Parts: sequence; structure tokens; C-alpha cells
Amino acid sequence: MAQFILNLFIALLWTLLKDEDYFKVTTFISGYLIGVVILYVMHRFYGTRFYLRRLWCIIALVWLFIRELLSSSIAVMRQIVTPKLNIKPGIFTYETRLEGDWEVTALALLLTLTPGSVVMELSEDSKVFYIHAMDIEETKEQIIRSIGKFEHAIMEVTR
Amino acid sequence: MSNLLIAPMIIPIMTAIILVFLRDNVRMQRVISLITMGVIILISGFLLVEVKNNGIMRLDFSGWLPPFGILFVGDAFALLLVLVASIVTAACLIYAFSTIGEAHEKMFFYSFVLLLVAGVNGSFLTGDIFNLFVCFEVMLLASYVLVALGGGKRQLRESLKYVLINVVASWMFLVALAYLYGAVGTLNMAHISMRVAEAGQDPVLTTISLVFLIVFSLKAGLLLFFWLPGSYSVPPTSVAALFAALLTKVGMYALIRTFTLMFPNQPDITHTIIGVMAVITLLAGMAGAMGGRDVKTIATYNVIIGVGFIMIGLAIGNEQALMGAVYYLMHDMVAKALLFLCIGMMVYLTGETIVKNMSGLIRNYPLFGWLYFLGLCALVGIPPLSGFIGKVLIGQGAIAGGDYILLIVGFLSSIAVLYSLLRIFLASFFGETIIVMEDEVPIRKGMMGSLVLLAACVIFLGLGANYIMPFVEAAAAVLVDPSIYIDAVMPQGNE
Amino acid sequence: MIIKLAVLLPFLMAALIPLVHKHIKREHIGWFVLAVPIVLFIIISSFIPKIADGNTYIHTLEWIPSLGINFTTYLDGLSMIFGLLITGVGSLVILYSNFYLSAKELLHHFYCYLLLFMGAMLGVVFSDNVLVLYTFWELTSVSSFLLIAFWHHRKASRAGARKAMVITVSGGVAMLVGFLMLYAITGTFSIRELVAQVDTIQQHDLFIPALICILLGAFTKSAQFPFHIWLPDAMEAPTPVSAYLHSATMVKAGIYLVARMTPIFGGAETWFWTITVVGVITLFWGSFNAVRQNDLKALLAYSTISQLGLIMSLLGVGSIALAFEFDEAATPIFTLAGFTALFHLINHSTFKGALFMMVGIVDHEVGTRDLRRLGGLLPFMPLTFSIALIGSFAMAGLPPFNGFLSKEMFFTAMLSLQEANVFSIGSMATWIPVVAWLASVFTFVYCMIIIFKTFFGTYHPERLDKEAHEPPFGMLISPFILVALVVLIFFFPNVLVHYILTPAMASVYPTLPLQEITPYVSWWHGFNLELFMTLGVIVLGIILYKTKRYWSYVYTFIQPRNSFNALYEWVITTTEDGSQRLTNKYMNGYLVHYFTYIYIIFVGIIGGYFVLSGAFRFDPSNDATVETFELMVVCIVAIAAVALLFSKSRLTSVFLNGVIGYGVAFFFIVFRAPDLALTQLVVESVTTALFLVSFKYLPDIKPEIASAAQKWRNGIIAVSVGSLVTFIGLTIINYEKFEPISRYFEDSYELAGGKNIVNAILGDFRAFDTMLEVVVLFIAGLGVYTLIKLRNRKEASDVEDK
Amino acid sequence: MSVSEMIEWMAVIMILVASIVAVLSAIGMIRLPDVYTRSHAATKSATLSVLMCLMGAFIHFWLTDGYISIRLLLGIMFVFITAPVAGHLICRAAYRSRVPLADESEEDELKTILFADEVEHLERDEVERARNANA
Amino acid sequence: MKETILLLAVALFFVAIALSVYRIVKGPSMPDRAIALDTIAVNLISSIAIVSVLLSTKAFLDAILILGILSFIGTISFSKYIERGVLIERKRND
Amino acid sequence: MKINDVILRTVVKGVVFIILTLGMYLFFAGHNAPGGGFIGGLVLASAVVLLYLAYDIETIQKTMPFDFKKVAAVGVLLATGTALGSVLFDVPFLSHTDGYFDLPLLGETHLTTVTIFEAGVALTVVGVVVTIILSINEEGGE
Amino acid sequence: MESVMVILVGVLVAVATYLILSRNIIRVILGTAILSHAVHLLILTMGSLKQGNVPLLSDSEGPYTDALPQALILTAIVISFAVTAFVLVLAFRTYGTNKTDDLQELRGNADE
Ligand code: NA
Ligand code: NA
Repeated sequence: MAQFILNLFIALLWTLLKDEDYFKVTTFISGYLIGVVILYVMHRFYGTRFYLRRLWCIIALVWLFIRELLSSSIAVMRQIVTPKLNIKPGIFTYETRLEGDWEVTALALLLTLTPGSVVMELSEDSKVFYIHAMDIEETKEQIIRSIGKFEHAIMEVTR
Repeated sequence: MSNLLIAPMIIPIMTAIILVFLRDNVRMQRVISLITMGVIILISGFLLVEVKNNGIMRLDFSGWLPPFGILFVGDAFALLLVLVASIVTAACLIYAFSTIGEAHEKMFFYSFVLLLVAGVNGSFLTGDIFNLFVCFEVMLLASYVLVALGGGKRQLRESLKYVLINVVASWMFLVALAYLYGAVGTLNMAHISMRVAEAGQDPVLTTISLVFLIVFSLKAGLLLFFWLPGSYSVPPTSVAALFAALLTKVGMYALIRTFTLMFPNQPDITHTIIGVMAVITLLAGMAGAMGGRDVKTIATYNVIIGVGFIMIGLAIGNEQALMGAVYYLMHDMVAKALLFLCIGMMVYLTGETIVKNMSGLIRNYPLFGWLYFLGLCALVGIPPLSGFIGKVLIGQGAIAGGDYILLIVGFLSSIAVLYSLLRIFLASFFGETIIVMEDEVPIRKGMMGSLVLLAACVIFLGLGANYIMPFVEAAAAVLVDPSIYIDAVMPQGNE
Repeated sequence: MIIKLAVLLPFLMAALIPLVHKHIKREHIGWFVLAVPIVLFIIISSFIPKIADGNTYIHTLEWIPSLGINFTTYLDGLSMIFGLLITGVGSLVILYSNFYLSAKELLHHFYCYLLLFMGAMLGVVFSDNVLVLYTFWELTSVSSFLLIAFWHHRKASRAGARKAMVITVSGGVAMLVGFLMLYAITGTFSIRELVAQVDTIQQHDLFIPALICILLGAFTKSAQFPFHIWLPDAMEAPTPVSAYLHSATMVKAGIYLVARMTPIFGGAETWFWTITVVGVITLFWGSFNAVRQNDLKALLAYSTISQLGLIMSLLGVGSIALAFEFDEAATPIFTLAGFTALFHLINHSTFKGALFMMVGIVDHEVGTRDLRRLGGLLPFMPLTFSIALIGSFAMAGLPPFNGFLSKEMFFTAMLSLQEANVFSIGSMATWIPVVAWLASVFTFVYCMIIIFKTFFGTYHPERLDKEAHEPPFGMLISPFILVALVVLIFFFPNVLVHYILTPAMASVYPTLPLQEITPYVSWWHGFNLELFMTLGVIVLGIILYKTKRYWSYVYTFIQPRNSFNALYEWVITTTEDGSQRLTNKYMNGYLVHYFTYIYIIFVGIIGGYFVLSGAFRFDPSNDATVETFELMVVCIVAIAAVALLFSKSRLTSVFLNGVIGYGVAFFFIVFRAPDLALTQLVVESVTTALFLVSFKYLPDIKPEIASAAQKWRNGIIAVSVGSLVTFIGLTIINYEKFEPISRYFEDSYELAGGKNIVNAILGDFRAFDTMLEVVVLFIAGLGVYTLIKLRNRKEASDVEDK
Repeated sequence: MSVSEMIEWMAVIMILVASIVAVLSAIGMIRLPDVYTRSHAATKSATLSVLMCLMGAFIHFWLTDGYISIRLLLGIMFVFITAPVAGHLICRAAYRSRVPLADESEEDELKTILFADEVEHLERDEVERARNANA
Repeated sequence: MKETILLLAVALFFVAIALSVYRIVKGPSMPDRAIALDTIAVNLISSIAIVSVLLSTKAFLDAILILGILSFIGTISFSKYIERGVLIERKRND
Repeated sequence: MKINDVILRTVVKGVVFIILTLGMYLFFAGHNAPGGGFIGGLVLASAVVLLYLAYDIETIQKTMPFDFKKVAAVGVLLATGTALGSVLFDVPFLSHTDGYFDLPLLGETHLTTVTIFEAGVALTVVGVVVTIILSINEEGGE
Repeated sequence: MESVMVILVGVLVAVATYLILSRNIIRVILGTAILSHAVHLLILTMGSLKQGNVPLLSDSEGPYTDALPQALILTAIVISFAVTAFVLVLAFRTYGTNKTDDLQELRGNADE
């Protein structure tokens, strides 16, 4: 947060330095971009991560999201168009490493969008997921594998 | 100056809202609501005199000229009704002060009453047909709340029927509005009148007028009164009196406006149908009143008789009959309020509603008994009380128009009124006293005060007819000749 | 002016009584009140010479001038007679009742009503304006009602009061209609002006209806057959009241009206036949029934009915005089009937008043009026007996009492019908006198009954409540004054004729020369037919009286259940029960039925006219194009709607309703209404949410138990309503006579500074709607809150909730 | 065919594919055996279809009017976040309101935890019944 | 051509909606219906987007977002209703 | 097992800001684009309702301590008051005025009484919708 | 299109009427809800359909479609919402006190 405010301050400074007749958004944006560059160069001085890296991680997470969504949809769609349904649905549990509301929520959302799985319940301590799988025999392992991927991506963003 | 026209509607609305903030200060609520009604009475009286002297008054909201904006049109007819409605409301409020109970008062009772009045006054004053719908809804919503407020089994049950029928009626109103807009493309009542006249009120337009007829008949209780007896007999007395005095009147007002201003050109069809409906209404009301065994039933069917009688005036449609309808409308407001307050008081005093279970009240409460008797005489049309002049005028109109069936049924109804109300008087006020002096429930000053106020109005409307007639004549002049209204509303002429 | 005060004085006094009665000793009220009629009598009497000279007095006080309704008093000969009767008999009655009524009674009520009545009655006779006359007319009914119900703890009093009120007020209403018709013809409510326009009136189509309406008023008030039934029941009133209202004054208001209207309607065939025939029937029926009565007061009531019929029939015969041009020979023959009517009117008031007071005395002193318990009172009450004797003999038409004079003249008048060759009178000219004579026979019989059954025979003290003795002297004053008049008039009738009757004749026959039509009254006309008729009456009367027990079985032919009374009761109960049954049948509290009625009327009226008028038009050629997906939405919405009908669970129903709502929102999009679409979407969702929330407190829908017939009926109604809405809609789509006003709003930016036209309309052009819509919303919100929070507190509201 | 037109076509095709996906997922809603499996079809495929459709519309407005619709982007984001929550909630509600799993279902680890009392009850009832039968 | 495809797409969306309506009518369970209603809302969002393209107006884009919000709220309400019978609890349940 | 609403609550926490922003936007946009006081109010109300759905009455009333009946009343008062205000300037009831005002900080700003009117509408809608839903919800709760 | 819409309105009205004629309170209320939908569509249809652009001056050029009915419907929608909310509450309060939702049983009788 401090980095972001600093960035804004740089942009403002830039705008003031330009000393134009009136306020221009474009000037402000260019000042902001310059601030980004300055901060990226300097961020190790502060001993924290570069704040826009988190943004990058979010984009990565979203991309993961979309990919999973696509593949899950295709999987479900395939089931639907298969002339004879041959699925064995069921409910299984998964205990997560994630902590905190935001992390758990993000995981639940991602899981629900994964092929053939819907989070049905969460234990009271928000540790154990109860997941409904569309075809438990075929996909359980695959789901558990992608949960790992998600947990990692989420922690990238939050920690 | 013309901004004053909005006062009868906006003042009660704003007061109602302010009372919401004074929820726990019941005394303050009473004082403010009564002062509000007093102010409205003064303003509408002043407006009435202005309108009589200077012609129809108009208020274009936001300054948009008709037919594009919404407007209030104050003619003598509307303002007379506003004035009387406000007086009656004041009386009912006074009655409510000592009867309605703190639980109701803290549940915004006075706010709802004021909102009801606002809706009623707005309906009288508006010159825009869609706005009439909206004003109706203000009134109806408030009435829905009032009829059901604090209700038990029976009250809620009857309220539900009342509300459902009225909801359906409201949507029918919108159907009629849709048709009307589709056909004539305007909403201003004067403009509609011009366009309908221009098209010669062809069958399509007459069909639309009949849709309006059904809709307003539902509100007025003309033939379609099925909602009325149940719902008028369940709410607290002051509310029932308010309903009896105001609700059907608004419907009748709308009917009169519709068929004198907007669709006056096919009386052979529309007014004949109204006449037939009025006759059936009267007969049904007479049957109900004669056959009633409890006081509330008898009183509610008397409301229906009143509707039928006033609508006879509209069905006849000539100047005298319309004058009579206007006059009778005012009388009916006051007298029905008096009747319902009396009936409610009887129930309050005895805990009974069946006529034959009460007896000898006049020994315990002589003034009350005589006030009831006065109301009875007024409702029968016994001169020189309020019902007489309207009756005479409608009778004259019927004879002049050659509508003898209407005449006969209308005047027969007076006898049914007499019979039914006299039965209450004889059985409940006369006869052996059943209440020993120790068990007498005292009548509070406020209750008696409201009865006396209404009784005074009943007498004044009769004896003071000379002061009222000029206004009634002014009102009827507009009803007979819609061009007066149109000229006042659309001075710039066509389009 | 002074007459106006005369009318108003009783009212003022009546209003004063409730205010001051607490400060006066009860028994004194009557004495204060007595001053009123006495003063009035003196005032009116003071006009006698001037009126006799042919003057009339008129004064107007405006009430509703714009309607021609003004309080105009008119003093002439006719109103003079009545004015004197009202105040004169009034004075005597009040004097009498000061002794009759005990101080324990609610005297202030009694005298208040009595004064009210007196004022009203004076108003009736002195009003020139028929609507004011009507006003007072109804007031007499009201005050009579109050007096009959004076002892309202008695059931019979209440019943009698109601019957009297209903019948007389109904008649009054009819009379009002008649007056209104006269107004429609002439444009005036003034009797004098009506008389002036008599030609216009008689030519008019409304002449006969007006005549009948007015006669209905007169007949009900004067207890003419078959409306007489209220009068016997009115005897529940205290006896002074009976003497005053129900014999001397109020019941004569109808007579007054007929006399007053004679200048207007007289000479018309209908007028003659109706009045004469009804009068004669009443005359006969009253006397015939009087004979069978066991209650002295009831007997007098029937006797009064009979006598009123007599006067009425006389007025009928008298009206013939106006049927043709004045003829010196013929006209007086008929005007004599009118004259006799007025004469007998006075006579009847004197002897009948005395008789009523006599009955009151008997009742007061021995505690009963039942002829079966009475008898042999003569030794104990000789003075009372003399009153009874004089009164009865006068009524029977025996000399030397005034009744003899008028009865003789009555026969003359009836016989004069033989000479009438108008109105195709035919054999009725014979029958009417015969019936009249028969009636006189019965009159004689009941007069004998009054005297002999009360004062002769054996005295049975055990049958009486009290020991018989003469009343206090005060109670005898009034009846003695009356019987004195009975005798005096017999001996000096022509004083009365000159001062009172002649001016009254001028009022009844204003167009005829007064000298020619005023007869000289004498008690001896030689041995003419009338005398023999009187002798016949006496002979046959004595025979019938003696043989009564042999022929009285004829009364069993008229069982109580066949009487008019029974008819009245039957009509009342049938109407009540029938009304109740009818009302309960359709007003059964069943909302489904109510909706059914409403829809049937909706379709009936609108559909009926729509079809008959041929307004329907259908022309889809101007329609906008239909896209496939639009059609699909239409289908989806329609299917969802139809599916809703078969939905068995409420959640499904609500979801389907949501589908329709969203479909509507989509139409709003397709039809270019973005604001609507947004609103509809949100509102639909919130509504659905509300349904769901409410469902917690409602049960699930049970399958509709309805018969196939009901389902069909509902289906047919639904389809007809739907198609009616569609057909009218289709017609209106193609109705293109007018441009909508909405082009104006397209300049919303210039006019209202907004680029969203709909929003500009809502926020500016029609902001008032929006303002009120907010109010509606507010009421609903607050209403929901109160509805939920305010529970029925059982104990507190039980009373109101019943 | 210009680049913009190609992108435009892409948008149109995207919309078409979205509609096909929508129909397929609707068919899934008809075909699949129980509410849980149906929710798979709804939460995933329907979401995909709406996302594609909105993207298509977004591209269209961007190209034709040069209009970057924040509302469409917000809409996309909103659906993206909320659709899985909706699926989760409905399934949970279904399960807790005892909507049975399809007959084909294999394991159910939730039942014993959620309805533990009931399971015990059932067992106890059976013991009871057996004892009664013996007596 | 593009327009035809778009029209086809709308039509397909309405086929999907119609199928969902079938699910609403058929049930069998309440969650089934809730899901179907949610699906309808989502498909409606799509069709509004397409109609906006067809009419080339931006006036309805708000409707898309609103519909999204509503369908979310709606689904929450339904599921809470189905699950707990009460939409809004008085006290925190944990 | 107790219901764990963490997913719902977390998402709602984020989403509610989108809704509130949209509501405000629609409210102000109404003049020139679809929207206006009514729709804006409804959307704002739905945000509040969403919060109630995801949390519970006590929690929300702690964070938003309004009596929504009074909110509604204030709304109506604002709408009617704006309407009535015009009377003071002797122009027809409900006349709106607008003008360009040079305000400090904001510069020249277009202000119109319609906005106040619409704000009244919006407040009423929020107040009423929340009142209704809370009232119904409390039925039988006491 | 107009004719199609009017026919649809007719269908909705018929369905609403049938529902309103039923004995169950909820069905009656649903009937009124459907009726209000029908009416709103009718109003829109009565101002001719698709004869102009979206009535937003900022969005498109004229001619615009008739905006007045839209404003009326908006008001009507709000009112029908308010009414429906109230009726629903009234209905369940009635059910709560009378213990029945069957109008046949809600007839009431004179002896109460
Ligand atoms: Na929804
Ligand atoms: Na609005």
C-alpha cells in the first residue's frame, strides 16, 4: 500500500513539475508510469516485494481460472452430449493448507469451476472441503492435483 | 396563488411524514393532525370562494402547459368535495382521539389517515387521468393499511378480500388507461374530452368509456359493491366512518367526471347502462338494509343505497339531476360518517352488534340517541336536513328527463332507508333499558364532539342550503357544459 | 309576519324545554306550554274578522330562493280553520293532559314533541310553498312517531310508531314526487301560483301521475283505505295525543291537502273517482270495523277512519263543481258537498275530541278501556257519561247536536250524485249513497256501543283495576268545552258559516262566486229523503245493535290473517326475510363468487356493447415486424403462463411468475425501453424474493378441489375476459385518429435539461406522478411494518371486532 | 478482410459458440440425473457461455463505436466471481434439504458428518425394533 | 450475415431458456428450479448483450450488470430459503 | 455441523462495493442515460439486502445503525420538500431549477433540484425495500 | 408485432383471471401479479412498438419511440410492487390468524 501511495505521489509531483495551464489526465498517467519504473528499480530498498508483482500474480491466477473454466466446461459438455450417460457422482473431502477467508474463498471458487467438481460444504474451521465430483472414479485424482496448483497460485498472490 | 391548489394534498402528505418522526408523542400527533385538517378546511373553503368568483383555477405542475404536464384543476365540484371530505375527516379524527387506542396511534394511525385524505383530495383535484390512477393508489394503499391495521381474524379476512378486489380493479384501471392512451394519445382529461368530441365518441371510444365505467363502478360500489359490506364492517369505528364517507365518493366523483367531461356524447348507451346499474344497486342495497340483522350490516347497505341514489343523478344527467348528485354527494359524506360513528358508538357502548340485543340506549345516552335520530332523518331525506335538497333536485331532474323508473326506485329507496334505520332506533335506542346506570360506559367528550360537529353539518347543509347552492350551481354548470372546463384547462385551444 | 312567528313559536318553545326543564318542577311544564297554543289561538282568532272580509295575508322568508323554495306563509279561510283547530284543540288537549299525565312521566319529552307537532302542523297549513309544506308534513310524521312511541318500553308502542312512520313518510315521499311533477309542469312551488296556472297543469301529461302521487300523501296521512291500518295501532300513544293528533289535527292534514289541491285538480275525473270511492270505502270499512272492537280507543280509531272517509268522499263529490262552467242551478248542489266537508271537519273535531277525552278519563279512573270489562259506570261517573252521550249522539247524527246538521247535509251531498251527468257516473250514483247510508247505520251502532256498553249494564268492580269515580275536575274542563261547542254549533251554525266556513269556501273554490255557493244551514228542511234516511239509520241501527250477537259472525269472514294489517305484516316480514335470504345468498363472503360476478358484469357490459356496436377491427398490416427470437419469447412467456395454471407447488408458480416477469423485461428491451427493463428486472426479483419470504408463513398450495363444472365456468370466464381484452386491444392498435402528445417530450434536453426522455418525464414533466408513487411506496412500506408489528390484543379489541 | 473485421467476425463467432454452449448446458440440465450433477452444467457451462457472449459484445462495441464498456467488463467480472458461489450455495442447500443424490452415486463422505445424529437414530431405531420383535 | 448469426444466437439462447423453463416446471426438487432460474437469468444476460449489439445501443448494458447482481442475490435467497427456511437471521449463527 | 458461510461472506464483502458503486452511478446517470432515483435506489437497496442475506440483522445494524422507516420518511420528505420549495419562489409547484454554480474545489458544477428530488426517491426506495424485507423477516420472530 | 403482443396480453389476462378465480390465496395473488405484467405490456403496446429509437438523446438520433407510456409503466411497476408487497403480508397475516388459506373457508359467517 505504501508503494502505491508513493507511486501516486510521484505522479502528482510529475504533474506539478510539468506546470501546465490546467490539469491533464494524460500528464498524470505518464507521471504514474514513470513512478512505476522508479519504484521497480528501488523496491528492494524497502525490503518488500514490488507491489505490481502482486497484480501480475492476480493476472496469472485469473488466467488459470479461465483455463480451468474452459477445460471444465468442455468436460461437462462432453458428458452431456454423450448419448449414454455413464457417470458415478459422489462426495469426497479435501483438507487445505490455506488460511484466512480470502484464500479459502478463492480456492473454493476455483474448485467449483474445475471440471466436474463443486464445493458443497466447508468445515467449521474452514479447513476441510467437501467436494461433489461429477464422476468420482475418473476425476478425483485429477481434481486433487489441480487443487494443489490453485493453492500455490493463491498463496503467490496473498503472501 | 394557484399553488394553493396543491395544499389539500401536499399538506397532509408532509404532515403524515412528519408524524412518523413523532411516533412516541401521541399527544403531539393528535394536535398536529387536527391542526392540519383545520388548515385544509380553511384553504379549501377559501379556494372554493375564489373559484366561484373567478372561475376554474388550475395549477400546472412544474409549469408545463397542458396537455403535456400534470395539473390540478380546481372547479367548484372538486373543491366542494375536498372541503366536505376534510371536514368529515376532522370529525372522524376527533372521534379517533378517544377511541382508537395508543397501540394504533403509535403505529402511525394518524399518518395513514392523513395520507388517505391526501389521496382523496388529490383524486378530486387532478386533471390528468393517469395522475388520477396514482392518487387513487395513494388513497387505496392508505385504506388497505387502515382497514387491516391491528386486525384479528375477521378483520384481516375481510381486509384481504377488500384489498384483492381493489387490486384487480386497479389493474383494470390501467387496462382502461392503456386503451385510452392508445386511442386518443393523451392523458389530460380536458384534452381527452376535446379529442373524444372531435372523434364523435365512436364505438371504440365508447367501449373504452365502458371499461372506465366498470373500473370506477368497482371503486364507487355501483353494482360492483361486493367488497363493500365486509370491509366496512370490520375496521375500527373512526376508520369505518371515514371509509363510508370518502371511499365510494371518490369512485362516484370519477364516474361523474368521466361521463360528464370525457365521455358525455353517448348518453343513450353510457347513461342508460349507469341507470340500470344504479337501479340494481339500489334494489340490492334496499334488500341488504331491510334484511340486515346487525347494525353494521344495515349501515353498510345504506352506503350502497347512497351510491345508487347519487348515480341515478348521473344517469339522468341533466343540470338539476347533476346538481342533485353533487348536493347529495356532500350530504352523503357527512351523514354516512355520522351514521357510522353512531353505529360504532352503539357497539362500543353495548358490546353488541345485533339490533335486537340492544335496547333502551336513549335512556342512558339521550343526546346520542337524538343525534342518531337526526342522522336517520337526514338520510331518509326528511327536510329541512341535508338529504332533502339533493333528493328534490334529483327528483326534479328525473321528472324533467322523463326517467320515471329511476325516480320511483330512487324515492322508494328512501323508504327502505327509513325502515332499516328506524328499526335500529326502535329496537336499540327505544325499549326497556338494559344498561343499569352503574354499568354505563361513559361517552367521552371527543366522541360526542365529533357527532355534534357532523350533526351540525347535516343541519347546515339543509337549512343553510342558500349559502351552498351557488357553489353547487357552479359545480353543475361545469358538469353540464364541459367546455367551461376545457376552456379553463386548454386556453390555447386545440393541440 | 305574525303568522310566521306563530309557526315558529312552538318550535322555539320546544327547543327551550330541554334547556330549561331541569329548572322547572316537572308538573309545571304543562302549564308553561299551555300558554303557547292559547296565545296562538288568540292571535289567529284576531284575524277572523279580516279573513271573513275576504282578506288574505302572505309573507315570505327566503330559504333557497334559487330553487324556488321559500318559507312563505299564507293565511286564508282554509288555513284559518285548521289554524284554529290546531291551536284550539291543542290548548284543550294540553290542559287535559296536565291532569291526565302523572308527574313521573318524562313530561319534558312529551311537551317537547307536542309542541314540535303543533309547530309542524301549523307549518303545514300555513305554508304556501309546497316543499315547505312537505317539510312540515314530514315533521308531523316524525313528531307523531315520537308521541306514539312515548311509552317506548312497550313493544306495541314501538310497533305502532313504526307502522305510522313508515306509512305516512312513504306517502309523504309520494306526495313530494307529486309536488316535483307540478313544479316540472309550472316551474313554481307556490300553491297560489299553481292555482293560477291550473289550465297548464290540467293539459299536461304529468297531471294524472302528479294527482295520484299527491293523493297517496293525503290518503296515507288521513288513514284512508287501505292505508288506514296505522291509525288503530297509533292508539298506543297517550290518550291526549290520540285526541289531538289522531283525531282532530294530524289525520286531517290529508283532508287539508285535498281541499287545498281542489282548485288545481278539482273537476278532473280521476280526482273525483279516486277521492269519492276511496272516501266511501273508508267510511264504510271504518264504521263496519268499529263495531267489532272491544277496546274503546280502537273503536274510536276506526270511527275516526270512518269519519275521515266521510269528509274525504264529500270533498270528492264537491270537486264535481269544478268539472263544468259555473251554473247557478247546478254548481251549488255540488259545492254543498265541499261545504259539508269543511263543516263536518269542525264538528268531528269537537265531538271526537270529547269522546277521546272521555275514554281517557275512563281509562284513567278505572284502569281499562276494554268493553268486556266495562259496564254500569253511569252511577259512578255521571259527568263523564254526559260527555259520552253528547259526543256519541253527535257522531251518530242525532239532534240537537252538530253532527246531525252535517250528517243531513252529507246525505244531501251524496244524493246529489244522482244529478251529476259527468264522468259517466252511471249506477255508481245510486251505490255510493247506499254504501254511505249503510256506513251511517254502523256508525249509529258503535255510538250506541260506546254509551251502553260503558255506562249501562252491570258494574263488575272485580274486572276493573280501580274503583270507579269521577275524575278530578280539571280533566273534565276540556271535554266539557268541546261538548258545549257540539251543542252551540247545532243551535248557531251560521255564525260559524259566516266567519269561518265562507272564507274557507273561497279557498277551495276560488273561481266560483262565494255568495252562490255558501248555503244557509238549518236543522229543518222538511220531510225530505235525507230525514227518512236518518230515521232509517236509527231504526236499523237499533235493530242491529240489539241483534248484534246474531250477526256478528260476519266478522269471522275477515280473519285477522286476511286483513290489511296482516297483508302489511306479511309484506314486511316477507320483504325482510326475502331480502335477508337473497342478500346472504349472493353476499356469501366467498371471494371467488365476488370475482365471478365482477368478471361476468365486466364481460357482459363491455363485451356486449363491443360486439353489438361492431367496433371490432383487425388489421395487422401496419404492425412492426416480428423476429423469430421475439416470437420465441412470446411463446416462452405464454407457456410459462399456461404452465402456471397447472402448477401444483407454490415455488414452481413463483418461479414461473419470475419467468414471465423476466420475459416482460426482455420485451422492454426489445421495445427500446431501457429504464423499464432495468426497473422491471429489479422489481421482479425483489417481488420474487418477497414471495419467498412470505412463504415461510403460508402453507403450500393444496390441489384445487373444484368440480368440472366450476373449472369450466372459470375457464370460460377467463377466456372471455382474455379475448375481450385482446379484441379491444387489436381494435385500438388500428385506431389512428390522433397523434400522441409525446413528440413534445423529445425536446427534453432543451425543455428539461435531460437527455433521457423517460427520466425527464418522470423527474420533470410528470414529476408529480413520481412524487406520489414514492408516497405510495412509503405507505406500503410503513403499512407492512405496522401490519406485522401491531397484533390484535384480544381483550382490548374484542368489542370492536365483533 | 481487414483486421478489425476479422476481430469483429471473431466476436460474432464467439457469441454463436456461446449460444451453442448455452443450449448444451441447458440440455445438460435436462439430461443429468440429479440436482448436483445439473449444477455442474449450470455453474460451469452457462458461466462460460455468458462470459463469451459478453466478451463478444465488448469487442463489438470496442470495434464499431470505439467504446470501452466498463459495465460489460464489470459484468464479466461479476459473473466470474458470483457464479461459482451460486453453485456452491445451491448444492449445499440441496444437500441440507435432503435432496437425494442420484442412484448412481458412489461415495458420500458428507452424510455421516452432517446427519450424524440421524444416522445414529436410524441405527438405534433398528435395534429397538429388533428388541420389540423379540419380546 | 453477421446479423443473421446474431439472430440465430439469440434464438439459441432462448431455446436454452425454454429448456430451463421446462426444468422449472418439472422440478423435481426446489434446488433444481432455483438452478434453472439462475440459468435463465444468465442466458437472459447473454441475449440482452446480443440484442444490444443488434440494436447497436448501449442503453441496455446496465441491465446486464443488474441482472447479474440480481441473479446472484436471487440464488443466495433461494438457497438460504431452501436450506434454512429463513432468509435473514436475527443473530450470528456462529 | 454448523453452516460455514465464509465463502459467501467473503465474496459479498467484495461484490457489495460493485453494487453500491453501480447504484450511485445509476442514480446520477439517470438524467442522460437509463437510471435515475428509482433504479439507483433499488440497486442500493439490493446491496443492503445482500448484506443482510450474507450476514445477520444484528451485525448489519451495528454497522449501519439506521431506522430504515425513517430513511424512507426522510426520502419522501426530501421529494415532497423539493416540490414544495418551488412554491416559495412563487413559481408553480414542483418547478425545478437548475444552474451552473462556480463552487470552490469542484469548479463550475451543474446543479439541479431534480437531483435532490431523485435523491428523495432513492432514499425512499432504499428505506421501504429494506423495511419491508426486514419486517417480513421478523414476523413470528418475536 | 403489436397484434402478437396484444394476443400475448390476452393470454396473460386469461391466465390471471383464471388464477384470480381460484380458492387459494397465493394463486389469487399470483393472478394479480400476472395481471400487472399483462397490463404493463398492454400499455407499452398501445403506444406503438419499435417505431423509433431508444428514447435517449445521448444514445441515438430521433425519431424516438413513444416515451410517455414507458414513464407510465415505470410508475405502474412501482405501484404494483408496493401493492404486491402489502398483499403478500396481508395474506400471510390472514393465514396466521385464520389458519387457512382457502377462500372458501375464509367466507366467514354471521355468528362470529
Ligand atoms: Na433472480
Ligand atoms: Na419512477
